[in-house]
Amino acid sequence: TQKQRFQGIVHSLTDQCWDICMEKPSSRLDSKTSFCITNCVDRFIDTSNFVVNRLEKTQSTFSSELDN
Amino acid sequence: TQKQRFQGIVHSLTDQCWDICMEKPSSRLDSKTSFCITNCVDRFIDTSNFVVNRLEKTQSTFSSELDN
Amino acid sequence: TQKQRFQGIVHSLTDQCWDICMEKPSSRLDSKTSFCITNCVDRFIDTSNFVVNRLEKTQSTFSSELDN
Amino acid sequence: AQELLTKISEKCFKKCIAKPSSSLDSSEQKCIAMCMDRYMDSWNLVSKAYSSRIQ
Amino acid sequence: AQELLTKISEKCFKKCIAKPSSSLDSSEQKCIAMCMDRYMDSWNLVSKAYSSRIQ
Amino acid sequence: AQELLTKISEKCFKKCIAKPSSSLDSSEQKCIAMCMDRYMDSWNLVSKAYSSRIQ
Repeated sequence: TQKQRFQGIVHSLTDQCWDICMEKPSSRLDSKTSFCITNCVDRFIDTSNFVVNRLEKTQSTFSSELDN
Repeated sequence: TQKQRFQGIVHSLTDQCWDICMEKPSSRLDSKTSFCITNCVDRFIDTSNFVVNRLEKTQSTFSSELDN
Repeated sequence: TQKQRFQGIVHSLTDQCWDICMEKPSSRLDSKTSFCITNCVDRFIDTSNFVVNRLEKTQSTFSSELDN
Repeated sequence: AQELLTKISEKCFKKCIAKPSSSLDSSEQKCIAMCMDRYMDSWNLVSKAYSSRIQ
Repeated sequence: AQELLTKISEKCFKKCIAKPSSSLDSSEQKCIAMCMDRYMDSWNLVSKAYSSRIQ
Repeated sequence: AQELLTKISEKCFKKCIAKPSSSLDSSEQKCIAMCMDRYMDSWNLVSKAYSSRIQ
Protein backbone atom coordinates (compact mmCIF):
# COMPACT_ATOMS: atom_id res chain seq x y z
CA THR A 1 0.00 0.00 0.00
CA GLN A 2 0.83 3.71 -0.23
CA LYS A 3 1.22 3.99 3.56
CA GLN A 4 3.56 0.99 3.78
CA ARG A 5 5.71 2.40 0.96
CA PHE A 6 5.86 5.76 2.76
CA GLN A 7 6.83 4.13 6.07
CA GLY A 8 9.41 1.93 4.32
CA ILE A 9 11.15 5.02 2.93
CA VAL A 10 10.95 6.79 6.31
CA HIS A 11 12.55 3.74 7.98
CA SER A 12 15.37 3.68 5.44
CA LEU A 13 16.00 7.46 5.66
CA THR A 14 15.91 7.43 9.49
CA ASP A 15 18.41 4.54 9.49
CA GLN A 16 20.87 6.36 7.20
CA CYS A 17 20.48 9.86 8.66
CA TRP A 18 20.77 8.55 12.23
CA ASP A 19 24.20 7.09 11.42
CA ILE A 20 25.30 10.35 9.77
CA CYS A 21 23.85 12.85 12.29
CA MET A 22 23.54 11.26 15.75
CA GLU A 23 26.57 11.24 17.97
CA LYS A 24 25.88 10.38 21.64
CA PRO A 25 22.11 10.33 22.39
CA SER A 26 21.25 13.02 24.97
CA SER A 27 18.19 14.08 26.93
CA ARG A 28 16.70 15.99 23.99
CA LEU A 29 17.16 16.28 20.23
CA ASP A 30 19.47 19.31 20.02
CA SER A 31 19.14 21.84 17.20
CA LYS A 32 22.40 20.81 15.51
CA THR A 33 21.21 17.20 15.19
CA SER A 34 17.69 18.25 14.06
CA PHE A 35 19.19 20.51 11.42
CA CYS A 36 21.49 17.71 10.25
CA ILE A 37 18.60 15.22 9.98
CA THR A 38 16.37 17.61 8.02
CA ASN A 39 19.23 18.45 5.65
CA CYS A 40 20.09 14.77 5.34
CA VAL A 41 16.55 13.92 4.19
CA ASP A 42 16.47 16.86 1.77
CA ARG A 43 19.90 16.16 0.27
CA PHE A 44 19.12 12.45 -0.02
CA ILE A 45 15.97 13.25 -2.01
CA ASP A 46 17.97 15.75 -4.10
CA THR A 47 20.52 13.00 -4.78
CA SER A 48 17.83 10.49 -5.81
CA ASN A 49 16.16 13.05 -8.08
CA PHE A 50 19.50 14.02 -9.61
CA VAL A 51 20.30 10.35 -10.29
CA VAL A 52 16.89 9.62 -11.83
CA ASN A 53 16.90 12.78 -14.00
CA ARG A 54 20.43 12.17 -15.20
CA LEU A 55 19.59 8.56 -15.98
CA GLU A 56 16.60 9.56 -18.10
CA LYS A 57 18.89 11.69 -20.28
CA THR A 58 21.19 8.73 -20.88
CA GLN A 59 18.44 6.13 -20.95
CA SER A 60 19.45 4.47 -24.21
CA THR A 61 23.06 3.90 -23.12
CA PHE A 62 21.86 2.54 -19.81
CA SER A 63 19.32 0.15 -21.33
CA SER A 64 21.91 -1.33 -23.63
CA GLU A 65 24.30 -1.76 -20.71
CA LEU A 66 21.69 -3.57 -18.63
CA ASP A 67 20.84 -5.80 -21.61
CA ASN A 68 24.43 -7.05 -21.97
CA THR B 1 6.91 -21.11 10.71
CA GLN B 2 8.16 -21.10 14.32
CA LYS B 3 11.45 -22.78 13.30
CA GLN B 4 12.12 -20.30 10.47
CA ARG B 5 11.45 -17.38 12.83
CA PHE B 6 13.84 -18.87 15.38
CA GLN B 7 16.56 -19.41 12.76
CA GLY B 8 16.02 -15.90 11.36
CA ILE B 9 16.70 -14.40 14.80
CA VAL B 10 19.73 -16.67 15.31
CA HIS B 11 21.11 -15.53 11.93
CA SER B 12 20.64 -11.86 12.83
CA LEU B 13 22.16 -12.25 16.33
CA THR B 14 25.14 -14.27 15.00
CA ASP B 15 25.74 -11.58 12.37
CA GLN B 16 25.77 -8.75 14.93
CA CYS B 17 27.63 -10.56 17.72
CA TRP B 18 30.28 -11.85 15.28
CA ASP B 19 31.13 -8.25 14.30
CA ILE B 20 31.30 -7.20 17.96
CA CYS B 21 33.16 -10.21 19.41
CA MET B 22 35.29 -11.89 16.74
CA GLU B 23 38.73 -10.49 16.08
CA LYS B 24 41.02 -12.74 14.00
CA PRO B 25 39.53 -16.25 13.57
CA SER B 26 41.83 -18.85 15.20
CA SER B 27 41.98 -22.64 15.43
CA ARG B 28 39.34 -22.80 18.17
CA LEU B 29 36.69 -20.57 19.74
CA ASP B 30 38.58 -19.17 22.75
CA SER B 31 36.83 -18.55 26.06
CA LYS B 32 37.02 -14.74 25.77
CA THR B 33 35.16 -14.82 22.44
CA SER B 34 32.60 -17.40 23.69
CA PHE B 35 31.94 -15.29 26.77
CA CYS B 36 31.54 -12.17 24.61
CA ILE B 37 29.07 -13.93 22.24
CA THR B 38 26.92 -15.30 25.08
CA ASN B 39 26.84 -11.88 26.79
CA CYS B 40 26.10 -10.23 23.46
CA VAL B 41 23.01 -12.42 22.93
CA ASP B 42 21.83 -11.88 26.51
CA ARG B 43 22.35 -8.11 26.47
CA PHE B 44 20.71 -7.81 23.04
CA ILE B 45 17.61 -9.60 24.36
CA ASP B 46 17.72 -7.39 27.49
CA THR B 47 17.85 -4.35 25.22
CA SER B 48 14.89 -5.53 23.11
CA ASN B 49 12.86 -6.33 26.24
CA PHE B 50 13.74 -2.96 27.78
CA VAL B 51 12.67 -1.16 24.58
CA VAL B 52 9.38 -3.08 24.33
CA ASN B 53 8.51 -2.63 28.03
CA ARG B 54 9.35 1.05 27.99
CA LEU B 55 7.30 1.50 24.83
CA GLU B 56 4.25 -0.12 26.40
CA LYS B 57 4.35 2.44 29.23
CA THR B 58 4.36 5.31 26.72
CA GLN B 59 2.09 3.58 24.20
CA SER B 60 -0.37 6.46 23.78
CA THR B 61 2.36 9.00 22.98
CA PHE B 62 3.94 6.59 20.55
CA SER B 63 0.71 5.77 18.73
CA SER B 64 -0.08 9.40 18.18
CA GLU B 65 3.43 9.96 16.86
CA LEU B 66 3.14 7.11 14.37
CA ASP B 67 -0.28 8.40 13.26
CA ASN B 68 1.05 11.83 12.32
CA THR C 1 13.61 -16.40 -12.61
CA GLN C 2 17.15 -17.22 -13.78
CA LYS C 3 17.70 -13.59 -14.90
CA GLN C 4 16.49 -12.12 -11.58
CA ARG C 5 18.77 -14.48 -9.64
CA PHE C 6 21.71 -13.47 -11.84
CA GLN C 7 20.97 -9.73 -11.37
CA GLY C 8 20.50 -10.23 -7.61
CA ILE C 9 24.00 -11.71 -7.33
CA VAL C 10 25.46 -8.97 -9.54
CA HIS C 11 23.84 -6.32 -7.28
CA SER C 12 25.26 -7.94 -4.17
CA LEU C 13 28.78 -8.36 -5.66
CA THR C 14 28.81 -4.78 -7.00
CA ASP C 15 27.77 -3.51 -3.56
CA GLN C 16 30.57 -5.37 -1.75
CA CYS C 17 33.33 -4.84 -4.34
CA TRP C 18 32.49 -1.13 -4.65
CA ASP C 19 33.14 -0.67 -0.91
CA ILE C 20 36.43 -2.60 -1.14
CA CYS C 21 37.77 -1.15 -4.40
CA MET C 22 36.39 2.34 -5.02
CA GLU C 23 38.10 5.26 -3.38
CA LYS C 24 37.11 8.70 -4.74
CA PRO C 25 35.03 8.40 -7.94
CA SER C 26 36.89 10.03 -10.87
CA SER C 27 36.13 10.82 -14.51
CA ARG C 28 36.84 7.26 -15.66
CA LEU C 29 37.22 3.79 -14.16
CA ASP C 30 41.01 3.57 -13.79
CA SER C 31 42.86 0.30 -14.40
CA LYS C 32 43.74 -0.21 -10.71
CA THR C 33 40.06 -0.05 -9.71
CA SER C 34 38.96 -2.28 -12.64
CA PHE C 35 41.60 -4.83 -11.71
CA CYS C 36 40.49 -4.73 -8.06
CA ILE C 37 36.82 -5.22 -8.99
CA THR C 38 37.52 -8.17 -11.31
CA ASN C 39 39.73 -9.81 -8.66
CA CYS C 40 37.12 -9.10 -6.00
CA VAL C 41 34.43 -10.95 -7.99
CA ASP C 42 36.77 -13.87 -8.71
CA ARG C 43 38.02 -14.21 -5.14
CA PHE C 44 34.48 -13.90 -3.77
CA ILE C 45 33.37 -16.79 -6.00
CA ASP C 46 36.49 -18.75 -4.97
CA THR C 47 35.56 -18.12 -1.32
CA SER C 48 31.96 -19.29 -1.84
CA ASN C 49 33.11 -22.41 -3.70
CA PHE C 50 35.70 -23.15 -1.03
CA VAL C 51 33.05 -22.80 1.70
CA VAL C 52 30.54 -25.02 -0.12
CA ASN C 53 33.12 -27.71 -0.97
CA ARG C 54 34.53 -27.78 2.53
CA LEU C 55 31.03 -27.97 3.95
CA GLU C 56 30.16 -30.98 1.79
CA LYS C 57 33.13 -32.87 3.26
CA THR C 58 31.94 -32.18 6.80
CA GLN C 59 28.24 -32.44 5.97
CA SER C 60 27.34 -34.90 8.73
CA THR C 61 28.89 -32.78 11.49
CA PHE C 62 27.18 -29.71 10.13
CA SER C 63 23.74 -31.32 9.86
CA SER C 64 23.87 -32.48 13.43
CA GLU C 65 24.92 -29.00 14.54
CA LEU C 66 22.01 -27.38 12.71
CA ASP C 67 19.61 -29.96 14.18
CA ASN C 68 20.53 -29.09 17.78
CA ALA D 1 5.64 -1.02 14.52
CA GLN D 2 7.68 -4.27 14.60
CA GLU D 3 10.23 -2.90 12.12
CA LEU D 4 10.73 0.25 14.22
CA LEU D 5 11.26 -1.84 17.39
CA THR D 6 13.86 -4.00 15.64
CA LYS D 7 15.68 -0.93 14.32
CA ILE D 8 15.66 0.78 17.72
CA SER D 9 17.03 -2.34 19.43
CA GLU D 10 19.82 -2.70 16.87
CA LYS D 11 20.80 0.98 16.75
CA CYS D 12 20.65 1.52 20.53
CA PHE D 13 22.46 -1.73 21.31
CA LYS D 14 25.25 -0.49 19.00
CA LYS D 15 25.28 3.05 20.46
CA CYS D 16 25.01 2.13 24.14
CA ILE D 17 26.74 -1.23 24.63
CA ALA D 18 30.34 -1.12 23.48
CA LYS D 19 31.42 -4.41 25.04
CA PRO D 20 28.55 -6.66 26.24
CA SER D 21 29.14 -7.59 29.90
CA SER D 22 27.29 -9.91 32.28
CA SER D 23 24.38 -7.52 32.90
CA LEU D 24 22.75 -4.35 31.60
CA ASP D 25 24.00 -1.73 34.07
CA SER D 26 22.09 1.44 34.96
CA SER D 27 24.18 3.74 32.75
CA GLU D 28 23.52 1.45 29.77
CA GLN D 29 19.79 1.45 30.58
CA LYS D 30 19.78 5.24 30.81
CA CYS D 31 21.58 5.43 27.46
CA ILE D 32 19.08 3.02 25.83
CA ALA D 33 16.13 5.04 27.15
CA MET D 34 17.51 8.30 25.70
CA CYS D 35 18.59 6.60 22.49
CA MET D 36 15.10 5.19 22.02
CA ASP D 37 13.45 8.58 22.53
CA ARG D 38 15.91 10.26 20.14
CA TYR D 39 15.35 7.54 17.52
CA MET D 40 11.62 8.14 17.69
CA ASP D 41 12.18 11.91 17.50
CA SER D 42 14.34 11.33 14.43
CA TRP D 43 11.74 9.07 12.86
CA ASN D 44 9.09 11.77 13.33
CA LEU D 45 11.40 14.49 11.99
CA VAL D 46 12.28 12.41 8.92
CA SER D 47 8.62 11.62 8.38
CA LYS D 48 7.73 15.33 8.47
CA ALA D 49 10.66 16.36 6.21
CA TYR D 50 9.88 13.63 3.69
CA SER D 51 6.13 14.43 3.70
CA SER D 52 6.77 18.09 2.96
CA ARG D 53 9.00 17.14 0.00
CA ILE D 54 6.53 14.80 -1.67
CA GLN D 55 3.53 17.11 -1.35
CA ALA E 1 16.24 -1.01 -12.53
CA GLN E 2 14.67 0.27 -9.28
CA GLU E 3 17.15 -1.66 -7.13
CA LEU E 4 20.12 -0.21 -9.05
CA LEU E 5 18.75 3.35 -8.63
CA THR E 6 18.32 2.86 -4.89
CA LYS E 7 21.86 1.45 -4.54
CA ILE E 8 23.37 4.30 -6.61
CA SER E 9 21.56 6.92 -4.52
CA GLU E 10 22.73 5.34 -1.25
CA LYS E 11 26.34 4.71 -2.32
CA CYS E 12 26.81 8.12 -3.98
CA PHE E 13 25.12 10.01 -1.15
CA LYS E 14 27.63 8.33 1.21
CA LYS E 15 30.64 8.98 -1.08
CA CYS E 16 29.83 12.57 -2.07
CA ILE E 17 27.99 14.17 0.86
CA ALA E 18 30.04 14.01 4.03
CA LYS E 19 27.93 16.44 6.04
CA PRO E 20 24.52 17.30 4.51
CA SER E 21 24.19 21.10 4.20
CA SER E 22 21.30 23.32 3.12
CA SER E 23 21.72 22.63 -0.61
CA LEU E 24 23.41 20.31 -3.07
CA ASP E 25 26.34 22.42 -4.26
CA SER E 26 27.96 22.09 -7.70
CA SER E 27 30.96 20.10 -6.47
CA GLU E 28 28.61 17.60 -4.80
CA GLN E 29 26.58 17.35 -8.03
CA LYS E 30 29.74 16.76 -10.04
CA CYS E 31 30.79 14.04 -7.59
CA ILE E 32 27.36 12.35 -7.78
CA ALA E 33 27.46 12.38 -11.60
CA MET E 34 30.89 10.72 -11.66
CA CYS E 35 29.98 8.33 -8.85
CA MET E 36 26.86 7.25 -10.74
CA ASP E 37 28.82 6.58 -13.94
CA ARG E 38 31.49 4.63 -12.06
CA TYR E 39 28.84 2.60 -10.21
CA MET E 40 27.30 1.63 -13.55
CA ASP E 41 30.75 0.81 -14.96
CA SER E 42 31.35 -1.37 -11.90
CA TRP E 43 27.99 -3.09 -12.29
CA ASN E 44 28.81 -3.92 -15.90
CA LEU E 45 32.31 -5.13 -15.02
CA VAL E 46 30.98 -7.34 -12.21
CA SER E 47 28.28 -8.66 -14.54
CA LYS E 48 30.91 -9.61 -17.15
CA ALA E 49 33.30 -11.16 -14.58
CA TYR E 50 30.52 -13.16 -12.95
CA SER E 51 29.14 -14.32 -16.35
CA SER E 52 32.52 -15.60 -17.44
CA ARG E 53 32.87 -17.60 -14.18
CA ILE E 54 29.51 -19.34 -14.41
CA GLN E 55 29.81 -20.35 -18.07
CA ALA F 1 21.26 -23.61 4.99
CA GLN F 2 21.58 -21.25 1.99
CA GLU F 3 21.38 -18.15 4.21
CA LEU F 4 24.16 -19.46 6.48
CA LEU F 5 26.39 -20.18 3.46
CA THR F 6 25.87 -16.68 2.10
CA LYS F 7 26.64 -15.12 5.50
CA ILE F 8 29.78 -17.24 5.95
CA SER F 9 31.05 -16.31 2.47
CA GLU F 10 30.45 -12.59 3.11
CA LYS F 11 31.88 -12.50 6.65
CA CYS F 12 34.94 -14.65 5.86
CA PHE F 13 35.68 -12.84 2.60
CA LYS F 14 35.72 -9.61 4.65
CA LYS F 15 37.83 -11.07 7.49
CA CYS F 16 40.37 -12.96 5.36
CA ILE F 17 40.81 -11.06 2.10
CA ALA F 18 41.89 -7.50 2.73
CA LYS F 19 42.83 -6.67 -0.87
CA PRO F 20 41.63 -9.21 -3.50
CA SER F 21 44.63 -10.40 -5.57
CA SER F 22 44.87 -12.66 -8.64
CA SER F 23 44.41 -15.90 -6.69
CA LEU F 24 43.31 -17.26 -3.31
CA ASP F 25 46.63 -18.03 -1.65
CA SER F 26 47.16 -20.75 0.96
CA SER F 27 47.16 -18.39 3.96
CA GLU F 28 43.83 -16.93 2.78
CA GLN F 29 42.42 -20.44 2.38
CA LYS F 30 43.60 -21.38 5.87
CA CYS F 31 41.96 -18.22 7.25
CA ILE F 32 38.67 -18.97 5.43
CA ALA F 33 38.62 -22.53 6.79
CA MET F 34 39.11 -21.34 10.39
CA CYS F 35 36.69 -18.44 9.92
CA MET F 36 34.03 -20.82 8.62
CA ASP F 37 34.44 -23.18 11.59
CA ARG F 38 34.32 -20.28 14.07
CA TYR F 39 31.23 -18.83 12.36
CA MET F 40 29.47 -22.17 12.75
CA ASP F 41 30.63 -22.40 16.39
CA SER F 42 29.23 -18.92 16.95
CA TRP F 43 25.95 -19.81 15.27
CA ASN F 44 25.59 -22.82 17.56
CA LEU F 45 26.51 -20.81 20.65
CA VAL F 46 24.01 -18.07 19.77
CA SER F 47 21.36 -20.69 19.08
CA LYS F 48 21.93 -22.25 22.52
CA ALA F 49 22.02 -18.89 24.35
CA TYR F 50 18.87 -17.67 22.61
CA SER F 51 17.04 -20.98 23.23
CA SER F 52 17.78 -20.85 26.94
CA ARG F 53 16.41 -17.27 27.13
CA ILE F 54 13.10 -18.00 25.41
CA GLN F 55 12.31 -21.15 27.40
